[in-house]
Amino acid sequence: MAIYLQTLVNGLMLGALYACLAVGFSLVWGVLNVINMLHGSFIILGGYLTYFAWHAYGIHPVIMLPVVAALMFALGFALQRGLINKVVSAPVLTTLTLTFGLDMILYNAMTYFFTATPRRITLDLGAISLGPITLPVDRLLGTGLALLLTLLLYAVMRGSSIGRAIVAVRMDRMAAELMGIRTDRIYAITFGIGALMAGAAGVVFATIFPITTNVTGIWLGKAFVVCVVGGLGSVPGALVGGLVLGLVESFAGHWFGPQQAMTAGFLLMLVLLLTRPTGLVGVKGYE
Amino acid sequence: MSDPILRLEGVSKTFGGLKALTDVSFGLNEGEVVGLIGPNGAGKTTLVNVVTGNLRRSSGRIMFEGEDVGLQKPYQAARRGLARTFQIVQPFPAMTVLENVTAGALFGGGAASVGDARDKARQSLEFVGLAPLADRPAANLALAARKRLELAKSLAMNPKVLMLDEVNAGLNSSEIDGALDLIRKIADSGVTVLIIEHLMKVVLSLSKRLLVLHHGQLIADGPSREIVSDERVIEAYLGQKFAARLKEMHHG
Amino acid sequence: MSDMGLLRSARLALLAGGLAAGLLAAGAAKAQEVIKIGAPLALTGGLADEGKKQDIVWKMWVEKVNAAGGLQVGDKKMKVELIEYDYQSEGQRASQLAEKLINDDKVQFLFAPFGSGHTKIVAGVGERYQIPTIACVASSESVFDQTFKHLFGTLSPNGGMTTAMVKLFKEKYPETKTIAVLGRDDVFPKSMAEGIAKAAEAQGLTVAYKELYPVGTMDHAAALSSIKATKPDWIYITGYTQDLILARKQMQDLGVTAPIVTMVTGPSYKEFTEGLGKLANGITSSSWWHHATSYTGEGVWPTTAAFYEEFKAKTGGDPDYVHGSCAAAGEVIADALERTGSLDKAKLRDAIAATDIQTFYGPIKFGPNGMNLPRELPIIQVQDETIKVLAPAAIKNADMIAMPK
Amino acid sequence: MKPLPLYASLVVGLAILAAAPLYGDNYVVRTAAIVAMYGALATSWNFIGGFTGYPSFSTAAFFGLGAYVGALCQRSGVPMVVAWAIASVAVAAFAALLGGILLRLRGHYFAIGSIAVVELCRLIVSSWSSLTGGGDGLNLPLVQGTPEDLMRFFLMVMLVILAASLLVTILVDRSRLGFGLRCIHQNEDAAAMVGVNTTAYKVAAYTLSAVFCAAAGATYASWTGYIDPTDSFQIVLTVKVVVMALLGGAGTILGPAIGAAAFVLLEEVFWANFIDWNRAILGLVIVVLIFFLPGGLLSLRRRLMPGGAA
Repeated sequence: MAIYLQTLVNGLMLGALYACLAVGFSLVWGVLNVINMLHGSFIILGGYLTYFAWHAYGIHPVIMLPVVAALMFALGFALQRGLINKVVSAPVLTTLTLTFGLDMILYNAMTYFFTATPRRITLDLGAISLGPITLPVDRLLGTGLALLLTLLLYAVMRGSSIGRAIVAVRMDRMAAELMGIRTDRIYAITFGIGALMAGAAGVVFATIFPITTNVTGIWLGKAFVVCVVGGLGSVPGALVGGLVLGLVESFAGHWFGPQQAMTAGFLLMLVLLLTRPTGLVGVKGYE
Repeated sequence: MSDPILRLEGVSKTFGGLKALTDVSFGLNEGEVVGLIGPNGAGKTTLVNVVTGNLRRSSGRIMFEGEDVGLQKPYQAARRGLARTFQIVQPFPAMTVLENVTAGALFGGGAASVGDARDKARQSLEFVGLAPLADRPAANLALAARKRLELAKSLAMNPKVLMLDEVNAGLNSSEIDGALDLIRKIADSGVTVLIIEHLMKVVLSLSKRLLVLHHGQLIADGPSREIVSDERVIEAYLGQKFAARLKEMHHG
Repeated sequence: MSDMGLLRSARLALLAGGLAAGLLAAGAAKAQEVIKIGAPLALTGGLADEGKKQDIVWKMWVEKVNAAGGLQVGDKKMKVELIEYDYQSEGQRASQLAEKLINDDKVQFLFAPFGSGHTKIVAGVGERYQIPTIACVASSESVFDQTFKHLFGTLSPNGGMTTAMVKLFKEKYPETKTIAVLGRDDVFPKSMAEGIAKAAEAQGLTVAYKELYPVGTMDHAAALSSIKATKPDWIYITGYTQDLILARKQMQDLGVTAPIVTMVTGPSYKEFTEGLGKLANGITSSSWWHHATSYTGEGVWPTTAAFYEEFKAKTGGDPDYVHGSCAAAGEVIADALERTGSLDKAKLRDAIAATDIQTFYGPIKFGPNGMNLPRELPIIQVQDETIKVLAPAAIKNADMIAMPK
Repeated sequence: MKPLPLYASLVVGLAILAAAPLYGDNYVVRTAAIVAMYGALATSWNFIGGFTGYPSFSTAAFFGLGAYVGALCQRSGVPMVVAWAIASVAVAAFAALLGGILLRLRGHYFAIGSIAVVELCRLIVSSWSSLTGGGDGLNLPLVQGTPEDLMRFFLMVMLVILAASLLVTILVDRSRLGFGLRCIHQNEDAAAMVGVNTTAYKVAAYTLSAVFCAAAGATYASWTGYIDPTDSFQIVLTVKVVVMALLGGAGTILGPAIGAAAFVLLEEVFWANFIDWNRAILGLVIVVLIFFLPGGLLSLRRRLMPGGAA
């Protein structure tokens, strides 16, 4: 019994991290209709910034969080404003290829300057034991932070005027324009928020996972799966998708061995794609 | 009188719990021109969609030339000779006008080769008067011409039954007159035509028989002149209060 | 619909002509007056760190050889030229570049890249052209069972790593009864995982858990929780550095531990200890070479210490087995040239096959399959964040300790 | 349509590649073979991506499966050429089945589904070790012969695959199928309304996009003599092929093959000259291409000669 409880907890903690890494990707996809292939590299870039600040200057990751968030927002905003916006209404292939090309540049630059050596922030805060269950403190904090960030984004989406404008653009671009919303600006802000969330996820990840350019593709893949499982463009969708993926991987890994864990995740995604393309949380609007 | 070419028997369509069509039955005889009217949201377009397989009927039978076609896919409807136009025109924007119509002749009209289809397409374009624009990209056409293109495309498919969904919407009155002439010409060539309209005037000038749809139910089916004075129809169109007032006026 | 025109044809012809001209120019051969060694390297991509290690020591070796006037071939000295291309950690690219090195650059020898899989690919090309290929970072016997006549490996078979390790650990901790094995599904890590399970069973241990995880796994919680439930006496995990760092961290997180924890080849790399800090303490591993050894022999570095000093001076860090093995690969070529005294392909191949030399890296003598003969390989452990050697006795500098709680 | 210049450029292009052994050494011949291989992959993708307008990213799945099916056949004693044929047919059947399911999706969702197929194939092949050797990969019998003969042989095989894919492209372009696919590309609902059996047509295009990839994959496996899951099912390969097709001009007949040639040559140049930054430079080329040449290389002509296009 204890092992199932532990597997459940493992899955939930992993799932929260997945939700955090995917929510920005989901937002950009849902609002801009752009599949952002840069997302994985954004996460790792956030991780590197945190690592080097900690390693070279001893700055605590929690302090770096707002700094990284601001920098990544600026980067995302500029990229969208300067480049992606010019083709934002082009077919999938064009935007996807463009972000893929940009990713090649960012990836190359990161490997050049930071090398592929895996980096890690060795906070190592230990673990709490709750009866038979073990809860790693940094993963727990990461989970909490991930949930907090995700909920914060949710609150911004619902409560602020910018959030409402983003929702309006997502629902109907034309109508939003008629209402006087400057969609270009909203697009750039949304892309900025997407990059911000990726960077924030990178800060959280830097204390938990090895940070290296080798894994950008893996995180991007997870973001895809989470989005399709949960449903595009919504914070609750990413949250549900992340948790479900975390649980599926955790239990499949326990029952069928680690070799099948990732296969199970992708199978789940394919099945959902075919049976429920709107995802588990099939909301039409962005709330 | 021979069997109707298209017959609906107790056709219903529900979306979730919402009833869009309830127990609709009627028949179209070969060569007939029939109008289908009803207020917005009455289910006219749904009806056409169900007949052409764009939507699957929930119950009932749809008989075309003696065959139950209730489960057909849109492309099968097209090949059988059940053609339609859309309320919002659906051209292949990057293709030329000629190519658009060629598509109709090739796939729906069963032309033997692309070459044959192109010849057939030229005839259709001639017929609707679009021949001079044959090499223009479809995306560049004005609305009236695009509507004509839809007609030419449908005609190239050798339709037996042609369903025209609001072909006149958005046209000015001289354009409407031109379209009406064209529809008359089509009807004269022996094609069975079902005209979906909410402009009463247009329907009356073309068809001797009218079907009236209201809240998904067929509330009237008969000769045009009788239908327009039918109380239920007037009620459906103008609402109860107005209908009552109208009645008072007639009696008073 | 297809809009074809003369201009298009012309453009195509131009393009293809450009293709032809470009390749012709690239293909122009240079005069042969130096010894050329070709190396397809992963300087970018997933294996970049490993590729750069090869790059550093090869350049060190070439520089030193040329400073001394070159390599002795017959009665004259010939300079050495190392030609490297980045294959970006992509197998397809590796074989293409091996071909380019042979055809364009006319190299007489190939150095194979890091890893058993890519070594196989490059060795296949070398075999076809009968170019001797020296593999310095491939130890899976499956690489050498292809009956290739031109492939030689400076690492000893990894089979030698498992049996000796089980023996040593049983000696130190006789109460060791069960082992849990988690391996990466990739040529070398997989063969080590399979190998240790077999060796452990053969010596009376029970294999309580044995699974492989696919390339790209970023969470080991499920596997580790399952391992924890079996309460093994020994946990053995294989993978690349990033996998192992993650696994060790998650073991700590989930309270998974055992008296013995082995990670292959983690501690052989300084990146592993750097990434883990004190979490690395107590972890044991195998390696093919350690700078604490004191071999003497021929070549530009007469002793292990000489190599170590120079490497340290140059890079500031400690060399690991990749550095040692790759630097020694150069000596194999030097020795063969000296004995042959000519650049004859077939003679060189036979001379390499007959190699029997002593180097700073240890003895090199190839078995019938082309692999360096088995020898006693170091078993190492991280103690106080530095690498200590537990065996063989000759270079032992510390006693084995249990995993810290 | 002006078939003559089309045929002329096609023949000239293939001839220049085929003549590589006459003017270049093995490395040149090899590059020519790689050009032919990528040409075939891009031309294959053109059926579903160019004609039909479905953003498919399944190329690497078909390539990898072809390699594995071919390798497994050869290992069980099937002669090499027969193994290639079996691989092509088997993967085509797989694509037809898969297409029936996957092609119900449109746009982004189809793109994701088709990428997921690549990753799933990799994971399944990798975990099914009893059949595929898992992460150890598979060795194939080395083809006997001098390197020169072998290289020429594989160049010719790749050229045959490229020529076949181009020939089928020309046939499809002129046929009812090609017309129908273009209709689907422009407006799928309208295509169905004029009588195009959209499902069957899309499955046909998807299958065509698989068959030549499988043939190329199986040939490639025999050529290198060793395959493993990571190198066989590469997302990078999938995206690269799409970029090649876009570079040359998606939906045209020769565009994808020309794009492949240009891309492979650019790659060569960057690799040779900018070791540290070649990936970034390639990325930059893609970005520039998207902004300045959205219609591909073949659209240059229209740009250079306004009104001169026919």
